[in-house]
Amino acid sequence: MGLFEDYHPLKGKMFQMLKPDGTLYSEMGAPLNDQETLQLYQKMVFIRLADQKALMLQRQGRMGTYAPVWGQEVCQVGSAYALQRGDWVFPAFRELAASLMMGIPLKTVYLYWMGNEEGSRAPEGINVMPVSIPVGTHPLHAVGTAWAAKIRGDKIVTIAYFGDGATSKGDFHEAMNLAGVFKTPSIFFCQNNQFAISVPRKIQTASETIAQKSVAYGVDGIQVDGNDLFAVYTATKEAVDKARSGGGSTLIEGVTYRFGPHTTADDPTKYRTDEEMEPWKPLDPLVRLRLYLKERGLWSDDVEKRLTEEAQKEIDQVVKEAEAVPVPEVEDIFKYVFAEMTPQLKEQMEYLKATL
Amino acid sequence: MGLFEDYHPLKGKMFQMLKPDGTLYSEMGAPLNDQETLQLYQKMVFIRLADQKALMLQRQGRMGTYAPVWGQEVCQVGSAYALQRGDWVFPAFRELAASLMMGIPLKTVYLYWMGNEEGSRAPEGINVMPVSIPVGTHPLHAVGTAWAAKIRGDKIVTIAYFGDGATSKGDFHEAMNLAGVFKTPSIFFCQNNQFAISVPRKIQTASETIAQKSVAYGVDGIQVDGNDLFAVYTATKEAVDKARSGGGSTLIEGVTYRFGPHTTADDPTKYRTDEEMEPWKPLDPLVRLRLYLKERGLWSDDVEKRLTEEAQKEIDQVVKEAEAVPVPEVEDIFKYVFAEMTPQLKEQMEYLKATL
Amino acid sequence: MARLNMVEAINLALREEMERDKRVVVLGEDVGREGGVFRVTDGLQARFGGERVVDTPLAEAGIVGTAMGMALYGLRPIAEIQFDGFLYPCLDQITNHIGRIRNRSRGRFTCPLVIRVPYGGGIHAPEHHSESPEAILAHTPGIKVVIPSTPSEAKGLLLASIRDLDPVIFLEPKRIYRAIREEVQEGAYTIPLGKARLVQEGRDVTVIAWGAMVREVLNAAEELKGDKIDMEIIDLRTISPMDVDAIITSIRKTGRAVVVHEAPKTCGLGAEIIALINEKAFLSLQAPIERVTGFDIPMPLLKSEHYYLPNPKRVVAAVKKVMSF
Amino acid sequence: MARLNMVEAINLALREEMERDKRVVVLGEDVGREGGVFRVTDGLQARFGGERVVDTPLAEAGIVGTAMGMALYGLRPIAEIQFDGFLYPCLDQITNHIGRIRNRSRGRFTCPLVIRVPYGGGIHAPEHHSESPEAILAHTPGIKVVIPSTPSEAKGLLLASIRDLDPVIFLEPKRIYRAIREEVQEGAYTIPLGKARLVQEGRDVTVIAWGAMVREVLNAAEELKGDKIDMEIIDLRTISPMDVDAIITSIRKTGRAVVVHEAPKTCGLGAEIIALINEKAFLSLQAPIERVTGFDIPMPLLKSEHYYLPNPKRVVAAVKKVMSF
Ligand SMILES: Cc1ncc(C[n+]2csc(CCOP(=O)(O)OP(=O)(O)O)c2C)c(N)n1
Ligand SMILES: Cc1ncc(C[n+]2csc(CCOP(=O)(O)OP(=O)(O)O)c2C)c(N)n1
Ligand SMILES: [Mg+2]
Ligand SMILES: [Mg+2]
Repeated sequence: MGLFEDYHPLKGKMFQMLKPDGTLYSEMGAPLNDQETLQLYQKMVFIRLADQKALMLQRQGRMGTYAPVWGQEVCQVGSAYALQRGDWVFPAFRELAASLMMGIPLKTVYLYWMGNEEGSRAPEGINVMPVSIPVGTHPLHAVGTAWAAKIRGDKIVTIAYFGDGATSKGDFHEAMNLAGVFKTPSIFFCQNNQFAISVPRKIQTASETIAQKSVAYGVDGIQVDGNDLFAVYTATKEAVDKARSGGGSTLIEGVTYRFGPHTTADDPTKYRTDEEMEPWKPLDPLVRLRLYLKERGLWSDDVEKRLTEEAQKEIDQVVKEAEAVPVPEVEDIFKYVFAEMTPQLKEQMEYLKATL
Repeated sequence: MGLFEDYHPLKGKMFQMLKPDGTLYSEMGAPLNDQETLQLYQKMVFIRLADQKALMLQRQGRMGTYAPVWGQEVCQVGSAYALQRGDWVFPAFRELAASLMMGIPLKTVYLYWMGNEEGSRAPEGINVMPVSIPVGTHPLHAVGTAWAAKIRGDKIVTIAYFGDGATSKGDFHEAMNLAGVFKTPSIFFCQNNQFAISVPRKIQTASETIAQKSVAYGVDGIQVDGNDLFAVYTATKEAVDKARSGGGSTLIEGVTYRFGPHTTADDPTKYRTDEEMEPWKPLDPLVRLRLYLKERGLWSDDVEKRLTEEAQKEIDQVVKEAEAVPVPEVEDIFKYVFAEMTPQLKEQMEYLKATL
Repeated sequence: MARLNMVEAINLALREEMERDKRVVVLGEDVGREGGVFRVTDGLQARFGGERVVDTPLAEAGIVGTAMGMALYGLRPIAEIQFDGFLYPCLDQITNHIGRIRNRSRGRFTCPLVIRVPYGGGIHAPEHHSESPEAILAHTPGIKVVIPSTPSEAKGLLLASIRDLDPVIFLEPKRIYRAIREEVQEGAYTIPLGKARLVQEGRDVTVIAWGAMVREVLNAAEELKGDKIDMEIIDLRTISPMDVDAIITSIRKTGRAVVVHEAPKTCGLGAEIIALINEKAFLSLQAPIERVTGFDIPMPLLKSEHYYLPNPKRVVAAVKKVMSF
Repeated sequence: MARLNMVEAINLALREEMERDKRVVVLGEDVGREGGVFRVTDGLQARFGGERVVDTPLAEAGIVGTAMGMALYGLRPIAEIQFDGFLYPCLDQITNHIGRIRNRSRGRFTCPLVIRVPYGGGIHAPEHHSESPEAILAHTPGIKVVIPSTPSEAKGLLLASIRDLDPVIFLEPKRIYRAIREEVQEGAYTIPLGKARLVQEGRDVTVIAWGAMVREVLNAAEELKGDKIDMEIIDLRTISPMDVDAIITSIRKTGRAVVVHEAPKTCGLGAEIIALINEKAFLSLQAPIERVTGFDIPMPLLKSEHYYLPNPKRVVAAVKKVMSF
């Protein structure tokens, strides 16, 4: 298929399938059937509530700084849904949705933001890397892992999630360029949420789109409506299939909007007004999907109520479990630094125990 | 003028004015008059001889590792000629020609490669920065200086020279992006000489041209025939005028070829064959200019002989002077580290003097 | 004279110096409209405009590399790196360019600039937001490294740093950004770089610290009051170049020392201080010098941060150990 | 058993290990067709193909960052950084990612890899080609740092590094790349990381060095022969983690020490060694420990390189000073 030619970033077209009113742009129909779509909607309801819960826990002093996904759920759910189990995910720090989609337990995510390293331990077999705080540095790892898989002859793909701000970093550039040269099966998913903390997208780069940065690397690029589940899914699926069959990398720019603060440490009123946000509100990715599902008779207030209640119950249970996890032991901060503890670390550990 | 639109890098056209046979592509004529052209040719004869001299001095153990400009003279002479006196030049390490053009004495250049820091001291009023060995790191300085001038309201421009290899570095990306956002009066001149030591251009990046990397930054870009004096001069002049009048940055890719080794420490037979070089030989930038000048009655074997003799004499004199410069004093390695020597450095200097 | 915390004191210093010296510009991520994630540059963009207080793209090497270019041209850039953990991408520019340009050009080109970095742990920040890379910087030729320990110190040291003819890395201990409030003089005053501060005179043992650790040491001194140990406390203020004289003079008097820092122990600045004392006051030493430091591990996440950080209890233990040798 | 120089010994180690272990891949600038600028990887691409011996674009952070990704997946990448001065752009990846991933993921993800770097001065190389950044690395948690001092040591240490479960930075003293030739065993043998080598036994003074400095110390010992000073020489081999026992055992015997390194003095590894001796063998010390090091200045260009580098003369002076205290 010629999706990446049809929507070559320099043609100035954003790829869309689902209109804000919940109807489809084309007669070709939806790429997902009703059951899948409803299931993903359910996931998103859960994610949004889990996200809000984290914000609340932080405000109550029960969690550290947290970076909410609010508004970007479709970018992550739609793209992660295009992946397979053995594929590798390299998140930045706002990837609650992608992580849950890949099978990371919510409890693990919460533990991380509560300040426990156990929250960076993915279950065996789930290849979701820990949060990467240093912006723009982890796409290199995604390229390396994809490259290794290619050398080994394994048909897996990797995906790195990052923001518009990350594209300004040198490491992003080196990663894209290496991916281009070695045709690694890696996908660069940029969630352009219009801000890097307070810095608006247009101060981040003079490039008209993020997608067109792919031109610098001889890599395919596409700009998609990041609040449109079908478009995100379709573009990512295309990129995944291409990567898996040896066609190399793709840069996907999902155009979206961060509804919440940058993190719980941030006060967005310092740099954006309510009016600025106004046009984005009706574009809420959940609203759009709800309208679509309603049109197809799959959504009602009752359905919403049931999904919400079920999710809320599960989340409350997870919070309980996460909060029951004890504070790490003294040993824990020493014993994972090397495969085998060095004499220095043993000595330092004994000293710490003696002076606690 | 619409040079940067006409030759937008995605149109796949390289900008050329002077054919390899010394005739002009267009009826519009040459951008430089006969006197200027002859004068620049004379410079290039000098540069080529000074370059060869350095290679020889190194072989004789009279100079350290040296990176010859051989084959790239026009990229540097043509672009530097488009600059004005107060403009700032940020060279990489192969910029003998650009440095001499801007008024750096040959003796200074030789001193640098002979291993004396005096060779990095530009004469007052000549804003040519020292050689920058760490590849791709200095375009940032060019952007910063241009930005400062813009803030001050001074109408100067800066130019950074670098190679095709440098474009893979993160710092190059950050520099281009910052230049795009802040519309700094800075010119990025990439001498695509087809190699980064042994690594050929097509392994360096999957981007079809270097020039098209400008698209990622919302900056103008153009690919020029780097062995064509008139094209290099014209494109750079255009970029300089634009920058000076507030129009921001330009990425210029000069397509050229390194005739010599990477440096005197390099053995190019390891990675390229004579056959590979063959098609480039008739494209020697000096040959082309010679043919042009001959056609216009300005060149003859006699002229060449005279220019060569004059240059050789001057160069021999410079070598003598450079070799007469004494080895730096002990103080010299300590006294320029800070504006004022720290107690630590004073102590270390005394210690060194006592143990010499 | 107002009672200010360190954030306010630094903000005041920046404001006053920008008024005074048109060459001073501030650049960094979120320093403008947002006023910095710690509000250190609050109000500066509104006052001095977007050309002198610049929100940059997210590119740390880019920020300090362009700052160097600005300084070459004669401006006095003050670059902010948002957190300590994001200083690492700048080390190439700092080591290979900023710290060298004066020397390599024999003084022809210089780059006086300041890189401000909120630094260190203790505020339960996320991963990579609590690092102490000062020893790396102190090992790097051609740059100065300054770390203030109180608001009024911060102002005087920052002004001296901005006016210095050489590049200065100014590490701001974020743990005491708002924890200490004190009288801060208005108007320009500078505290000379390279000079330590005698925080407290004493005769029994010298405790050497800087930044947020000075407060921990003072708290330890409080706890030790009953023990009749007469502690001398030195705040280094500038860790590069270090005030060796102040350290040696004190050791000659006390014969005992404890060094306190947050950075990992091995190859931390504590080692250098011990080496200097070994070289210059060997015969005065009456006990091995103790180090109270972070451990040779990555800074833990917030639940385990307290394990890592030096605290008064550990300082007390070290002082007692040194005294009872 | 062939007589090899260090370049050949490392090349042999790489070749043998690539034969043995299909997971091993080599990547870096010019490592393939060119065989490396020092010819260390000569012939490997011809033997193992372009997929296992990869010429990369010019991007140091990219090389080590992708190497980390490869290691996560189970390969054993060996990345080459062409010269010491170009390691700085990698420090972010090394510090913030490579040295942490095991710890932060509680062992779930690991990245055993080797970063090879030709290192140090003494070959009249251009600017930025003669740096000694080892102390920065020794200060960085989660990585090991190995520096060989002879060809056969280089082979055994490199094999141990490749097989180690943690990331190793392998610094190759370019000054002795071809200066020493010795018998090097064929086939696999490993020298355990973290263990020093007793180069020469002695009773009067312990001289501690690593890499190219070991040879300088041996030359100093030669010069000192007439003086009847019985020097013990320790080659650290692994500077992180350090073999503290070996150092302390020796100091307990000799009571005197000299540390020799090429890196700038302040906050160099010498300081850490002195601090460790202060902590663990204070009462054995009979004289201040001397440091023979580079200076706190940028490495000079070739005409002045001899001023900078420690040499036998300086080592002799330090030993005599320590002995006459
Ligand atoms: C290298 C680095 N610099 C600065 C920061 C501080 N910081 C955290 S997130 C952020 C903005 C990131 O913007 P973007 O990449 O668009 O991601 P978003 O937060 O919008 O999801 C900044 C500056 C960081 N974490 N890493
Ligand atoms: C950051 C860095 N990495 C590696 C090197 C070693 N090195 C010197 S020149 C060079 C190739 C540069 O290629 P290019 O940018 O095309 O410039 P050219 O030499 O062709 O003029 C390399 C790898 C270096 N000087 N700096
Ligand atoms: Mg963003
Ligand atoms: Mg090149």
